[in-house]
Amino acid sequence: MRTAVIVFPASNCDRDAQSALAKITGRDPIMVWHRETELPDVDFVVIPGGFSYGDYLRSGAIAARSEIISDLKKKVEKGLPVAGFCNGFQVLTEAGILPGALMRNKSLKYICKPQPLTIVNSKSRFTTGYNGQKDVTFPIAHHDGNYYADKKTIDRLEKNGQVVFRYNGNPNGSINDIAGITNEAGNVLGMMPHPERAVDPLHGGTDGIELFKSVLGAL
Amino acid sequence: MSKKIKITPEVVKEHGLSEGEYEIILDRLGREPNINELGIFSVMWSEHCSYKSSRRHLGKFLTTGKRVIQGPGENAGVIDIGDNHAIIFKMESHNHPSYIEPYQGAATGVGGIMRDVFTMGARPIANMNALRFGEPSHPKTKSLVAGVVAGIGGYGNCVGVPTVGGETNFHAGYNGNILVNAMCVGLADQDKVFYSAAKGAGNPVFYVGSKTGRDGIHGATMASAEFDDDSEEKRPTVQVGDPFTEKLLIEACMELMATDAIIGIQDMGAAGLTSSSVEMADKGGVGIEINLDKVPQRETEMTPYEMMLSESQERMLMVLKPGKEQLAFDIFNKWELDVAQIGKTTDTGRLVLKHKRKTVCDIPIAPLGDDAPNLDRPHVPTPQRDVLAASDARPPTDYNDAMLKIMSCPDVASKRWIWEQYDRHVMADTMDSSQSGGDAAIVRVHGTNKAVAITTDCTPRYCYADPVEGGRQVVAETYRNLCSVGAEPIAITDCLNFGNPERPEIMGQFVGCVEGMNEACRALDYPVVSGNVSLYNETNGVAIPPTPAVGGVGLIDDVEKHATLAGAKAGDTLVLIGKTEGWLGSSLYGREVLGHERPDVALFYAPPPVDLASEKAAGAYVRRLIRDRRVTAVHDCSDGGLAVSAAEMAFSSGQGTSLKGHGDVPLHAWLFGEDQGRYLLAVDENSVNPVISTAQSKGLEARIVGKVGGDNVSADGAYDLTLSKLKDANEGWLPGFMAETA
Amino acid sequence: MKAIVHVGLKPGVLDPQGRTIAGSLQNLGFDEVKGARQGKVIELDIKGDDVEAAKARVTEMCEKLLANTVIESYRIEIEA
Amino acid sequence: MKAIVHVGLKPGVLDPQGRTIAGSLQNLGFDEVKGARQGKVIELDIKGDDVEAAKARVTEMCEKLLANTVIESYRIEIEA
Ligand SMILES: Nc1ncnc2c1ncn2[C@@H]1O[C@H](COP(=O)(O)OP(=O)(O)O)[C@@H](O)[C@H]1O
Ligand SMILES: [Mg+2]
Repeated sequence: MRTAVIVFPASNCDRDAQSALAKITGRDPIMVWHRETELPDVDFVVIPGGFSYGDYLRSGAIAARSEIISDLKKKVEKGLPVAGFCNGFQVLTEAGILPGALMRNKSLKYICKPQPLTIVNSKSRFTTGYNGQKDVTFPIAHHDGNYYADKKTIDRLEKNGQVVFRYNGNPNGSINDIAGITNEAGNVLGMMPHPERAVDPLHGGTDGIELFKSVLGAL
Repeated sequence: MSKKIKITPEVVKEHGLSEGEYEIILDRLGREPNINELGIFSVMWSEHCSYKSSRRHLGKFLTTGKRVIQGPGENAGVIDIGDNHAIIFKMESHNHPSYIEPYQGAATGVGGIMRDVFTMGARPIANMNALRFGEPSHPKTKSLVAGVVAGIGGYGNCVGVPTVGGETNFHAGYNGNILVNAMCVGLADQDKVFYSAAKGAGNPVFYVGSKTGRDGIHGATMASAEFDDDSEEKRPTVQVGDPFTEKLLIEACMELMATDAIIGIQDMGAAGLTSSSVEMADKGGVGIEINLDKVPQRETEMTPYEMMLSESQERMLMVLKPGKEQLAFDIFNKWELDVAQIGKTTDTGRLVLKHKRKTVCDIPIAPLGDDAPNLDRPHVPTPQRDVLAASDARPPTDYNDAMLKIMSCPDVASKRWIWEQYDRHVMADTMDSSQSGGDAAIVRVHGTNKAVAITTDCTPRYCYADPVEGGRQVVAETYRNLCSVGAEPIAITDCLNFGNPERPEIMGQFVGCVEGMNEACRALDYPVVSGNVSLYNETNGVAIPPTPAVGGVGLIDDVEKHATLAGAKAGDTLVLIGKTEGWLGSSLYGREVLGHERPDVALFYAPPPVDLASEKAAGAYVRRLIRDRRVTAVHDCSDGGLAVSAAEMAFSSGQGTSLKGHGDVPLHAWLFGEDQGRYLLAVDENSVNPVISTAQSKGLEARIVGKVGGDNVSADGAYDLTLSKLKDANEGWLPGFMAETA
Repeated sequence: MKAIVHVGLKPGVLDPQGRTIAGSLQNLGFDEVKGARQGKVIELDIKGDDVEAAKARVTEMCEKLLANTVIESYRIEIEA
Repeated sequence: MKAIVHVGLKPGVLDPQGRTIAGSLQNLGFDEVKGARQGKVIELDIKGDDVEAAKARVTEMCEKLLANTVIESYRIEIEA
């Protein structure tokens, strides 16, 4: 099982993603620097959290315009599974790979805490491993996690089962408590919570393990 | 600017130099200095850079030990944690800038301390912050809290280093002068530790990071001069932090450090290019020549004076091995950072600056350090306070009210509102942080089974009442907090915040605290490896309470074997290690319930004494119990005594606690007394007897003081409150305060 | 040349910053404040002196990077 | 009435956002960009119609909340 993590300047959860993938696949992921023009041939790509380009201008905006993302777009169309956590989700929306936008938290404050979530769609390729389990807790740690999309988009996401995770107790003002969504084809997941920080009982719990097993196992 | 300014007595005075100091400059130069040279002497001899009031006292500290690789004198202290790993750490203040501009002041404080750590080759793995604000009712307090916390989070979160713990106090003594002390802990390989000495002549001097602007010129002298109400009006340019550049700087430096290109490296902190170049040359025993035209500049028309004194952030100076220039250019260009070769080391022992083809400074380097003033300021000890007998302190009229009051008073109230704004988990190794309310944060050494424990502590009200005893207590409390999680305490860093040292009573506080701290360090074999002094923390002649904040670092060999407060299980027995006499002098109970510190009452009693020998024995025993898995939870007894400790254990574990068995000690003094050297343990029923008997065999007092379980937090004959009600009071205060409208 | 780009949230998009600003102003006693919106301004220094050409290029910059057209609209001013 | 408050960093104050935006535009091929600065605009809806009075009040709002005058300067426009 080969995986990769795309690293932008100040993508600082790259190590979190690297540790999680190494732990679950038994093999270090390939760390891909944003200046590369082509992704290596892998089975799964993670866009990590962090503050790419300092979150300057808008979170994820500058990273989304990098060349590696152009290549990612092409491979996404061909069905490559991709997940963006936190800043990775912001990058995916800014790149237009996922709909909507992530705005400043309603409280205007950065928030870091364990966040209870509900798995809304247990059939997505990122959640099958949960076997119908509905409640999980993942850490959240973000300033701009307030999910917004226009009504038409939201209706479409809901109807298609693209809303995969909802907050149980909305921490940031997201519409419909949306915490994570997939694209229409279902091969791209974006979510603000950090499942990669929930793969170690001594760190953030173990609720995230099944997410990785689901997407990797389905391959 | 350089030639035209005449050096009049006024100009000398404006630079904070005394007549005597100026005489020395004239003598060492054999001529009048020009303005650049005067500026350089002025910042190098400022309190901030020269430690002129404190140096002779700091020299007494225990600074060596079997695990010390580098003590004070470098950018940060270095300790050996085995397996070729080194932990590098330091704490520093950013008090004055944070009062003027809380967000940027705090942010740049975090940035600065991280640079001190990664400049030595360590990747920062954890940040801590020790904060002191004015009383909540002061009109500035709320916005200062909001700004400082946002600034610390804004910087640390963006750089991607977890902020894992800290402490926060509120007291009228900080109304006009808050304290923002930041600590950073980094991890390096022992054979890849970098120092600042610029050894050898003819080596290239490199400047990397951000461009130089006119930021914070005179910042170093500002940090060394007392505030008056005008300072807010003068509004010195505060620096803006750029955490994104800092992150790139860390990565780029790490990449260069992996090669063998670097001879010496130093961040540009206070007094920027001046102190970094002078210190590097001085330590290396060389001279240095800089062409200022090569310095990357953000502004046009910058003068040599401005460039040398600028405190623009996110900049480093390094001396490389000849032939490694291109390698450095390539790495820093890759990270899109400014990089320039600005000069070279020389064998002249002089600092020579060129600007537009002219020599604008040519001075010997040695006097900048050797002749820096080293004052023996007069100091008088703080008068002894009376001891308050437990029987002379009245019990509360209503125990439930007293307990609620203490648990929700600003110093004890939960700081969740603060630490939820900090990313505590990034980097995948935070094993315990503020989140559990624990005594020390625990951060794993990446890829291993080892961990470091980190804590910061200070009890300013003890230090105010008795600086020597307070100094002992500060060090002992960090020691205890490390032992509480199962870590072997190794070494400390400190940040000594005091008022104006020119006043003998303030200097007396300083000298007293240092003496007490040093005594504790020696008794506990717990050396000081780095630190920082911040003086002149006063406004309009009112000094802050003496606040020698201490950051302690310890080692956990096997991270599976650590303790937190959260592990307590229903049915566990509560065992108290250490002797309880019911010491209420300088206690929170005295302040919050009896109103001792109210201006109209103003009663100050002797703080609890610390018995350093039993401190050491108790710590060793608790560590052993944790290692042998004899205890399910541990918490030390500090502010608010046993009652607060048991309540906090209840909050963290979600289990009620009930206390019982005060014996001969008056009930209120047993509950709220702040006798030192004590640990509250939750022990499985089957282990109670051995835990107690072994303690006794070691000469330690150990008693059963209650039980874990149920929905209430209670003490027999005193208070009985539901866990949820008490927790609401504890959790509610800070968010309520921050939400109140002005 | 200078190009000034004003970027604001589209009508209908909730503006948490603006709302908080209005609330804080009201709390400070500025009761006349009925609402607030926050936007940003990006000022660009640009080589050349062809205003029309610059406008076209800056429009491209907005579409490509400076504005997120899912939630934001923009307006460009060129100062020759 | 509408008050438009422009808040920008004072000259000489480091603008990391502006610098990063400029760099990113250059990387995207907009070589004509020499520099960028980022500021913000706060648009206020205000009761009343006395322009002078409003100006005075909005100045007070800027000093008290909207601008951080240690590092930022502001400019007010009132649209009646
Ligand atoms: N400014 C802060 N930043 C992060 N954590 C904090 C801060 N202030 C308090 N805390 C956390 O709150 C908890 C309680 O703090 P404190 O009462 O000072 O602990 P102790 O007395 O055991 O050292 C600790 O876990 C501490 O790390
Ligand atoms: Mg403690």
